Parts: sequence; structure tokens; C-alpha cells
Amino acid sequence: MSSASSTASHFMPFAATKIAAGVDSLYYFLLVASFISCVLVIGGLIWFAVQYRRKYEGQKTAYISHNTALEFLWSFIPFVIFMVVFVWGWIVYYQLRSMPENGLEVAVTAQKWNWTFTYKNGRKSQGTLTVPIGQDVKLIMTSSDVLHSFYVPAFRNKQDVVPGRYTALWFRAEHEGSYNLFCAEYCGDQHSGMLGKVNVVSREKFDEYLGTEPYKGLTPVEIGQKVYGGACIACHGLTVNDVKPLKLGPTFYMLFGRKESLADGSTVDVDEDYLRESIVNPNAKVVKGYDAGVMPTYAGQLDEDEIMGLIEFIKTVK
Amino acid sequence: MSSGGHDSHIPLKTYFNILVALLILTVVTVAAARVDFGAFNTIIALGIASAKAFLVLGWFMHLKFDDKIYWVMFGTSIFGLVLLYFFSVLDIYTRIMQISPL
Amino acid sequence: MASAPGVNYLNEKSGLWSWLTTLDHKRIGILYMISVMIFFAIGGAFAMLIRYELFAPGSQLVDGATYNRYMTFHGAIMVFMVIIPGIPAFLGNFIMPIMLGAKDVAFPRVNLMSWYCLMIGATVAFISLFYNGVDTGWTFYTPYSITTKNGTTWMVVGAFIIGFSSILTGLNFIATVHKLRAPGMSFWRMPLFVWSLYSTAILQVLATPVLAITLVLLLMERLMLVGIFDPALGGDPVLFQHFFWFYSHPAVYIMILPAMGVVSELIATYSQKTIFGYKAIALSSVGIAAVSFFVWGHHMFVSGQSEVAGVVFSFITMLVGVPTAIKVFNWTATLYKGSVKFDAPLLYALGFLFLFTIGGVTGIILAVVGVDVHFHDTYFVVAHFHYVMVGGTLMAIMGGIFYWFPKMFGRLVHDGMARLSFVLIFAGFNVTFFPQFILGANGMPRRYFDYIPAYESLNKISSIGAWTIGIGFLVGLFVIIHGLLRGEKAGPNPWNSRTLEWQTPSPPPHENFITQPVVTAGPYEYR
Amino acid sequence: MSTVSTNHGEHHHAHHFDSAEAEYEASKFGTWTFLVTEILMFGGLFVGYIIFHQKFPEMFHAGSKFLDWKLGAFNTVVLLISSLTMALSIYYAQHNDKAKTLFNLYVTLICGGIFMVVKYFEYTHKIHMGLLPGALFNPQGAEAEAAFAAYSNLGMYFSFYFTMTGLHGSHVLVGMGLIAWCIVRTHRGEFSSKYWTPLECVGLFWHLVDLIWIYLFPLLYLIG
Repeated sequence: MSSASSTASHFMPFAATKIAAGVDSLYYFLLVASFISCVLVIGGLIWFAVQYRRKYEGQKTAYISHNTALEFLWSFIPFVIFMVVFVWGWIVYYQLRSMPENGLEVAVTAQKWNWTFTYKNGRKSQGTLTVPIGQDVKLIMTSSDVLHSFYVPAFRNKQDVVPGRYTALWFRAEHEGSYNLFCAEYCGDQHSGMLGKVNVVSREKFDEYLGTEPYKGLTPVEIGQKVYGGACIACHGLTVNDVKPLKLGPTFYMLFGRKESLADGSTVDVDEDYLRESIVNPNAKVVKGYDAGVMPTYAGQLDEDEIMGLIEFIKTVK
Repeated sequence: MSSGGHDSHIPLKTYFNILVALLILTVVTVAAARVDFGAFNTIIALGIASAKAFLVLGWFMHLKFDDKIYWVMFGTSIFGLVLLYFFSVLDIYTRIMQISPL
Repeated sequence: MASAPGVNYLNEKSGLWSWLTTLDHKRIGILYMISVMIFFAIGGAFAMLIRYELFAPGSQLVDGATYNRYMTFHGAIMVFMVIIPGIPAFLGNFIMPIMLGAKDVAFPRVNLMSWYCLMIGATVAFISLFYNGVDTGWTFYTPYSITTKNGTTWMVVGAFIIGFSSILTGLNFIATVHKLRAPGMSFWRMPLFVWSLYSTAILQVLATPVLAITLVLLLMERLMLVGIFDPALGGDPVLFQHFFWFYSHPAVYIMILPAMGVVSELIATYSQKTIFGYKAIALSSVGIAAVSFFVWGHHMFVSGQSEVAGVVFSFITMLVGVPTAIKVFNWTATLYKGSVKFDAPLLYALGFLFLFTIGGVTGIILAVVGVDVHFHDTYFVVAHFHYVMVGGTLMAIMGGIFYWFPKMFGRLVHDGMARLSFVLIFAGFNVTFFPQFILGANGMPRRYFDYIPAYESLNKISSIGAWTIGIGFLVGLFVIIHGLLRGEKAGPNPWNSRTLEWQTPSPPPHENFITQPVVTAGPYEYR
Repeated sequence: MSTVSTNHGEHHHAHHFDSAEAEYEASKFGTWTFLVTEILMFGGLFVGYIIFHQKFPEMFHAGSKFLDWKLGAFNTVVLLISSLTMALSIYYAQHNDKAKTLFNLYVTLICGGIFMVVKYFEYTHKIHMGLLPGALFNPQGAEAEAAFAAYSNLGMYFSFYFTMTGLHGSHVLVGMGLIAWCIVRTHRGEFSSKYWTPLECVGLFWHLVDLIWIYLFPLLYLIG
């Protein structure tokens, strides 16, 4: 099984869980079976067409209306194959969806367009999920706006995140590394920018990550930079060119201290208070040229240290 | 088309009888709704409604005297609805989650 | 009643008004042909823009919001205005009554009304362009489609009206098949194209009303937040997907079944051989139509649908594979000991079989629930349904157009040019969509305006292929125009086919036949 | 539904049918096919209603308390009677009795009108109490406010109520239009024992509208 998954990295991404390798085995079986049936059907098709090409006009053809035995056979054989792959797929699906009893539980909140992960000890992380190697991890997911989908190709696992209810997904990573996390259910303008990472680290590193204060020893600016990288980066850029249509929100470049024209025609001085308001109540003062209702509120998502850090970080973007 | 005379052979009296039956069933369904049968409330109400529907279909719409294909068509549409209901409910009532509210 | 020689449906009356008020199924078929071709050009233009944007990571042409509008319009136009009416309402309208030996469809006015429904619906849908477009994707998933502020309402109303067009066509075809067959034309003597249209019509009649009510609820949801699909008010967004796919999965077969019918005709005619397993193919059409109502949940394996439902739907989906496989094998067997002539329509039919087989086996891969969890909503799905919809249905439409062109217009197309269009479309198609299987397997989600650099090279290949397809269809259009203007005059039966539509002059007279045909044998009696 | 081209007095069947009999059969067949689509369209709503009824039974019960079952029952009787007169009008057309055909058609039309008037009073009452769908839901008065306090998604019941009865009401209006058209044609003397296809098809449609109400009444007014 494992050899199959390592030789075929061209067809599938790296398999970071055992179940992923199981999915791959089934997929390769399906690929081989598909290839054989395609060769049989398409090969037969081409062979017959060429072999029996018209040699002269008015050529007589055989009158073969049907052949019950043959037709039964080529109905029954696909049926058997379909049932085999169905049952196999069922087993794999059962493994993918049987939730572990004593896993590490992480709450996942999706919103346009980022992921928030909350651990049981209250530690929060934006955009990056850090998990220990070799442990069952159960994600309990919900959305605060529209449908999203939590998709990590390396785990061969995916689950839509539905507002108003919880869905769950579990995995047990067997290889350290940093894996891509995609949003796979269409969710609007920055759907393709709703990316994240799943970092699989050693037990020790994870304990350190979880146990330490998230921002221990960091300056406010560094805290802000981290928050920016998880929460803001999809929509707000750092250079003078990062404006619409590239980014949905205004750039942070030279933002602090300037006079901003608002959609209602007034202007506002960009100071700490304005920035704070724009984070927790983004629709109160919308910058001219941008739309209200695009940015969700971060009240409750970010704590005061993080907001403060973010403001300090924005001050430094010049 | 008079040749078939399909519907003409339902006597007038039958139509009036059907109406009386429908009105009686309406009274019954209202009366039944005033008594609480618990979980059976819906089933009883829908059962009476279906009896009324049968009368309307069979006589007013003269399905009873028509080609069987019309029953098939009507049945198909009901079957489609049963499918929609069955599979939607199959999903909704088998969503199992061992939720920890953290 | 019988027309004078030389008078046919094209020249019996003239003027735009006579076309817009015509009740002749053949003229209505031509109206559909023109409108579907225009819609196809618009939808195709959006496809070209999409592939231009995806040529490289980052923004090439537009921003994400605009890309999402391209993607939505491409999908909605191609599904609702091109592929669903494509074969039934255009080729079916023209050919089916003649194949049955009827003078017209059962309800000619309803037939015309159905075309107007399509046109009005399309117009309403296009009005959304003036209200900042639509960015929901053609699936209108809630709650995004409820909250997004733009022209979605117009698009939903448009789709609702187009749905009626589809219902009316289906209704008409069912009544025609039941009530207007020529003397001697028993069900078991109907050509397979008619069988497939009949199955399609059943689907149109049974499934489309549920779409209609779903769209009504979505409209209510948008206009006054009724809360049935909105979780904020106790509703269930996944229920919307159930209602939507109850229609939209059978709709997939509305799109492919008629194509299978066309291919059956092409294979039989161009190999001059009776079709192998006529009853099996006919019944498998009906069987596919029936089973297609039980399988919609395979679009929802990762949607938050329950695991039990997922497994049940996966199982039933496997059952659809069987009748589909039967058809493919029977077509292949028909070629055996035939007399195969490689005219352009046959090339398109063989292209259909090639691409549809690949689309079919990848469909089975996606139906395997454990594997689909990985492939769901990735480019693998995009590649799969393009293999079926474009590689299947559009190939069949092109083949069907070139096959019945002499019947419709009394002229032959330039076969060499038609073959060139096939080569371009076929080659371009594989270059476009085969890499997308690999992209999907590697995890590239669909509806992405931007992608990580690892996916760049395959996307470049895909875009180049897309432009080749575009050129191929332009060549096809040229072939049609050239055929209309310069094509050689065609006899009544240039392909020596046995079905009824070839037993009447080309183009047919107003009431299709000079004398009422009486059917005495099956449709494929090549002895 | 019918697609016949008619001349005054004697009816000539459309050119593509072999006989008037065949045309009648096809029209009826087409009408039934259309009815199938109607059943499925309403059925989608019924399925949604039943699903949410099972999910929130108390809320639906509380909502149905605001509906007056007496008005609902009255409307049921009205529609049942109209169904009878519709059937009778066809019966009399088949027996060449123009006067009785007309009388029954008029009664049917008036019954439809009464139904809509009652519906109008029901609607204004709901609007007055602020019992409107979804976001428009804004209960007025102690009773409505108390129910809203108990069930925060009470608006969903009225969403279903207005969608279902609204769609049904629009069908009643369409049916009344069709009956009016039949009345005009009866006045012209177009229907007889030889030709009554439009009456038959409109009748089928009208019975279906009745049929749907037969289910709507207990679902909305009685069991709630």
C-alpha cells in the first residue's frame, strides 16, 4: 500500500495519513480498472471501425440484432465490478468518517475568507492549524456566514462547513510537514484566497505551541504581523499597488495617519480609534470605492492584545 | 369524439352524491382535529384528505372511467414526491454527531 | 393538403414574421438552432475568458469578483440555455415528429410558446448583467445566494422561466410519442433517438417542477428572507441542495440521454447495420431516466449530508452505471461486421464514444464515496462533467447537425471541413480537460480564480487546449454557413438511412410527408 | 392547454390530427401531463412543509392557532361546490344543454371569486397582525407577541402559509381566467356533444386546484 502511494506522487499529492494511503490504493485500483475498460471499449471501437470500414458502396453487412448471453455478460460483469468498488469505497468512507473517541478536539470557525482554530485551552490561531503527529485530531466546524469546505488534499479529506450547525472531520497525521488547506466550497470573491496551512509537528513542539502563551515574548508589532498573516492578508495588501481589483480591501500601505475619504463623502483621520472601529465594526465607516458588508466583524475573533498589535503593525507599514 | 361518450355515462346523481360525501368528510376532518390523537393527528388528517382526493380524482376528474395510463401518470408524480421526501428525511434524521461543545 | 413539388417548409412562407409566429415544428426547431448557437457563442466566450484568467496564477485579466461572474454565466448559460434545450428542443423538435411519421408535434402552439419561454427567460437572465452580474455559480447554493447583493434575482427568475420552456417541450414530446405515431409505428419500431427523447421528456416533466418551486423559494428567500433555507432563521441550507439536485441530477440525464439517441442513429446509419441490442438500448434509456431520480445525493457527499445517506446514494449511483455501460457496449458491437464510412458525423459519434467512455469511468470513480471525499469540488469533477457534457453532448450535437443538415436545408456540408472541425475540437478537448483530472487529483479546488504555483503548468496546457476548441467550433460554424450558402444539393436520403425522416424530400414539405407513411418494419433494417 | 383552431359553430380539428377524437385524446393527455408538473411543483412545497413541521411541531402548532379554521372550512366547501359545478358544466355540454352549461360555469366562477374574497380578508388580518413571512414578520398585539416570544422562528410558519396559499391563490386566479374564457366560448355556442375539449381540460385544472386545497386545509388550518 505504502509503496503504491510513494511511487505515484504524480497522480496524487503526498499522503500524510494512513487513510490517505488507503484512499490512494482504491483510487489506483479504480484507475487501472478504468484504464483496462477504456482500452477494451475504445480499442474495440477503433478496431471494429477500421477493420470494417466501407470498401465499396452498397456493401452488405451482417444482420445481428442481439445476443442475449453476451448482453447479460457485459451487464453483469460491470455490475460486479461496481459492487466491489462500492463496498471498498464504503469501507474507506467509514474510516474517514468514524470519529475518534479521545481525539484532540479543535473548534473551527470559517468566515469569509479565513479560518479560525480554537483549542480547548482557549488558544486561538488564524489560518494555521498546528497539530501533533500521530494523534487523532477531531475538528468541530461551523461557519459564521456562508458554506465553506475544509479540504486538506494530503489527508484526502474534506467536509463542508455549514452555518447554523456543526460538521466534523478527523485525521491522524503520520508525517510531519506543512500541508495546504483549501476552501473547497464556493464562498464568494476571495474563495480562492481562503487558504491555510495544517502544520504537523512533533509532540514536544505541539505541547510547547499549545502550552505557551501564543504571543509570549513578542512585541506588539510582531503580534500584529502574525494576526495580519492569518486574518487580513486575503483582502488587505501591504504595498501601494494592493488595491482593487487585486485585493478587496484598502491597502495598509501608508495607511496610518492619512486622511481617508469615506463612501458617504466625509473624511476621517486614520488613528488608533478609527482602526479599532474598522476591525470590530467594519461597516461603520466604509472607505470610498469599497463596498459595505464585504468585511465581517472581528469582534470576538481577536482579543484586545491582538487588535492592539494589529494597529501597531499597521503603523509600521510604510 | 362523441363516439366514445367517455364521461357521459356518469349519471348526474353520482356527481351530487360525491359532493355530499366530500362535505361529510370535511366535517369529519374538522371534528377529528378537535380531538387530540397525539402523533396520529397528522396521519388522520392526511388520510381523510386522501380519501377526499380519491373521490375528486375518481369521479370529478373521472380517472375511474378513463384509461389506466392516467392513474400511472398521477401515481408517478406522487411517487416522485415520496422520493424527494424519503431521501431528504433519510439524510436529516441520520445526521449523527458526537458533539463536544468544547 | 399535399404540397406542390419544390415547396418545402423553408420557402412556403417568407418574412421574419412568418418565422416568429410559425407553428411548424421544423421552423421552431430552426429557431431553437439559431438561439442555441447564439447562447453557445456567449457561453463559449465566457469559457475563453475563464481560461485566459487561469493561464497563470494571480490576476491576469480581472479580479476574483469578476471571475466569479464569468464562471457563473458560463455555467448558467451552458446548462440552462445550451445543453438542456440543445438536442431535444432543436434536433428533437425538427426530427422526432418526422421519425414518427407525424405531421407535427401534438401541441404546436405550446411548442412555439416554449421557444418564447426560452427567449424571455434568457432575456431576463441577461438583465442581471445590468445589476452587477451574478456570482453564485449556476447552482445557487444557499445561504450565499441569499446574501449576495447583485443581479441574482434576475438570473433566478430567468432560470424559472426557462424551466417552463423545458417542461412544455417535454410535455409536448410525451404527448406526441403517445398520440401521434404513424400507422404501424409501434413503440418497438420507434428509432432510438425517439426513445431517448421520450425518456428525456419524462425527466423534464417530472424533475423541472421541483426546480421551479426551489427557485420560487429562493426568490422568496432573497426578497423577504422566509428562512426555509437560511440557518439564521432555523432553516436548513443542505435541504436546498436536496431540492436543487432532485432536479439537477435528472437534468444531467436530460443533457446526455438525447445525445445517446443521436449517437445510436449515427452509428447505425454510418455502419449500415442494424443496431445491436435495440431493446436493450431503448430500455436502458428509460432505465437511466428512472434510476436518475434516486441518485442526486452523490452531489452532496461532503455537504454535511449524513453518512448513511451518502452510502445509500453511492450504492444507487453504481446502478446507473450498468445501463450506461450496456449502451456503450452495444454501440461498439454495432460496428462489428458493419460497413463503416468515416464521414464527419460518424467521427463525431466515435469521438462521443471515446470521450463519453472516459467521462463514464471517471463518473464511477466519483461515485465511490470514499474516493469522492477527496475529489469532490475539485477540478477532477470539472474535468469529469466536461467530458460528459462537452465530450458527450456537444459532440453529439455537432454530429447531429452535420448528419441532419441535408434534411434540414437540402444541402450537403463540406465533409472535409467538417472533419477538420472534429479534429480540432477533439484534440483541443483532450488537451484542455485531461490535465484537469490531474489537477483535481492533486487537490486544486474548482471555482478558483487564483491557484498556488504548483498547478501552473497544467493550467497553461489546459488554456491552450481551450483556445483550440474555440477555433474548432469556429470552423464548425464556418462549415454550417458554407453549407447553407454553397453546399451541394442533397437528395432525400444521402446516407442511405432507413429511418422515416429520410423517406421524405429534403427539406421536408410543410406536413413532413407527401403521403402518410405506413410503417411495416423496425427502424434499422439494413439487410 | 388545448391547441385547437376553432371556427364558429362547427369545430374542425387541427391539421396534424387524424380525427377530432385523436385531438381530444391528445389534449387530455397533455393536460394530465401538465397536471403532473403542477402536482410536483406544489409537492415540493408540501415536502418542505412536512420536513419543517416534523422539526418544529410546537412552533407550527402555535402558528396555526392564528388561522381561523372556520374560514378555511368555508373555503373548502366553496371549492368543493365549484368542483361539482365544473363537472356538471361538462356534463351539460356533452348533452348540448347550453343554458345549464353556462349556469354551472358562472357558479364555478363565482365560487372562485368568493374563495379569493375570503382569502383577501384572511390576508389583511394577518398583515394587520404583522404575521408575515420571514424578515417582514413583526407581530402586533399581545397574543402574537407572546407566541413570538415562545417561538423565535415563528416567521417560518407564515413563510410557508403565504407561499403555499399564495401559489394556490394564483392558481385559482388563473383558473378563473380560464373559466371566463370557457364562458365566452360557451356563449358563442362552440361547445357541444361533438366538441368540449377546452372545458374538459380547464375542468381538470380546476379540480386539481381543488385537490391541492383539500390537502392545504388540514395541513395549515387543522394540524398546524
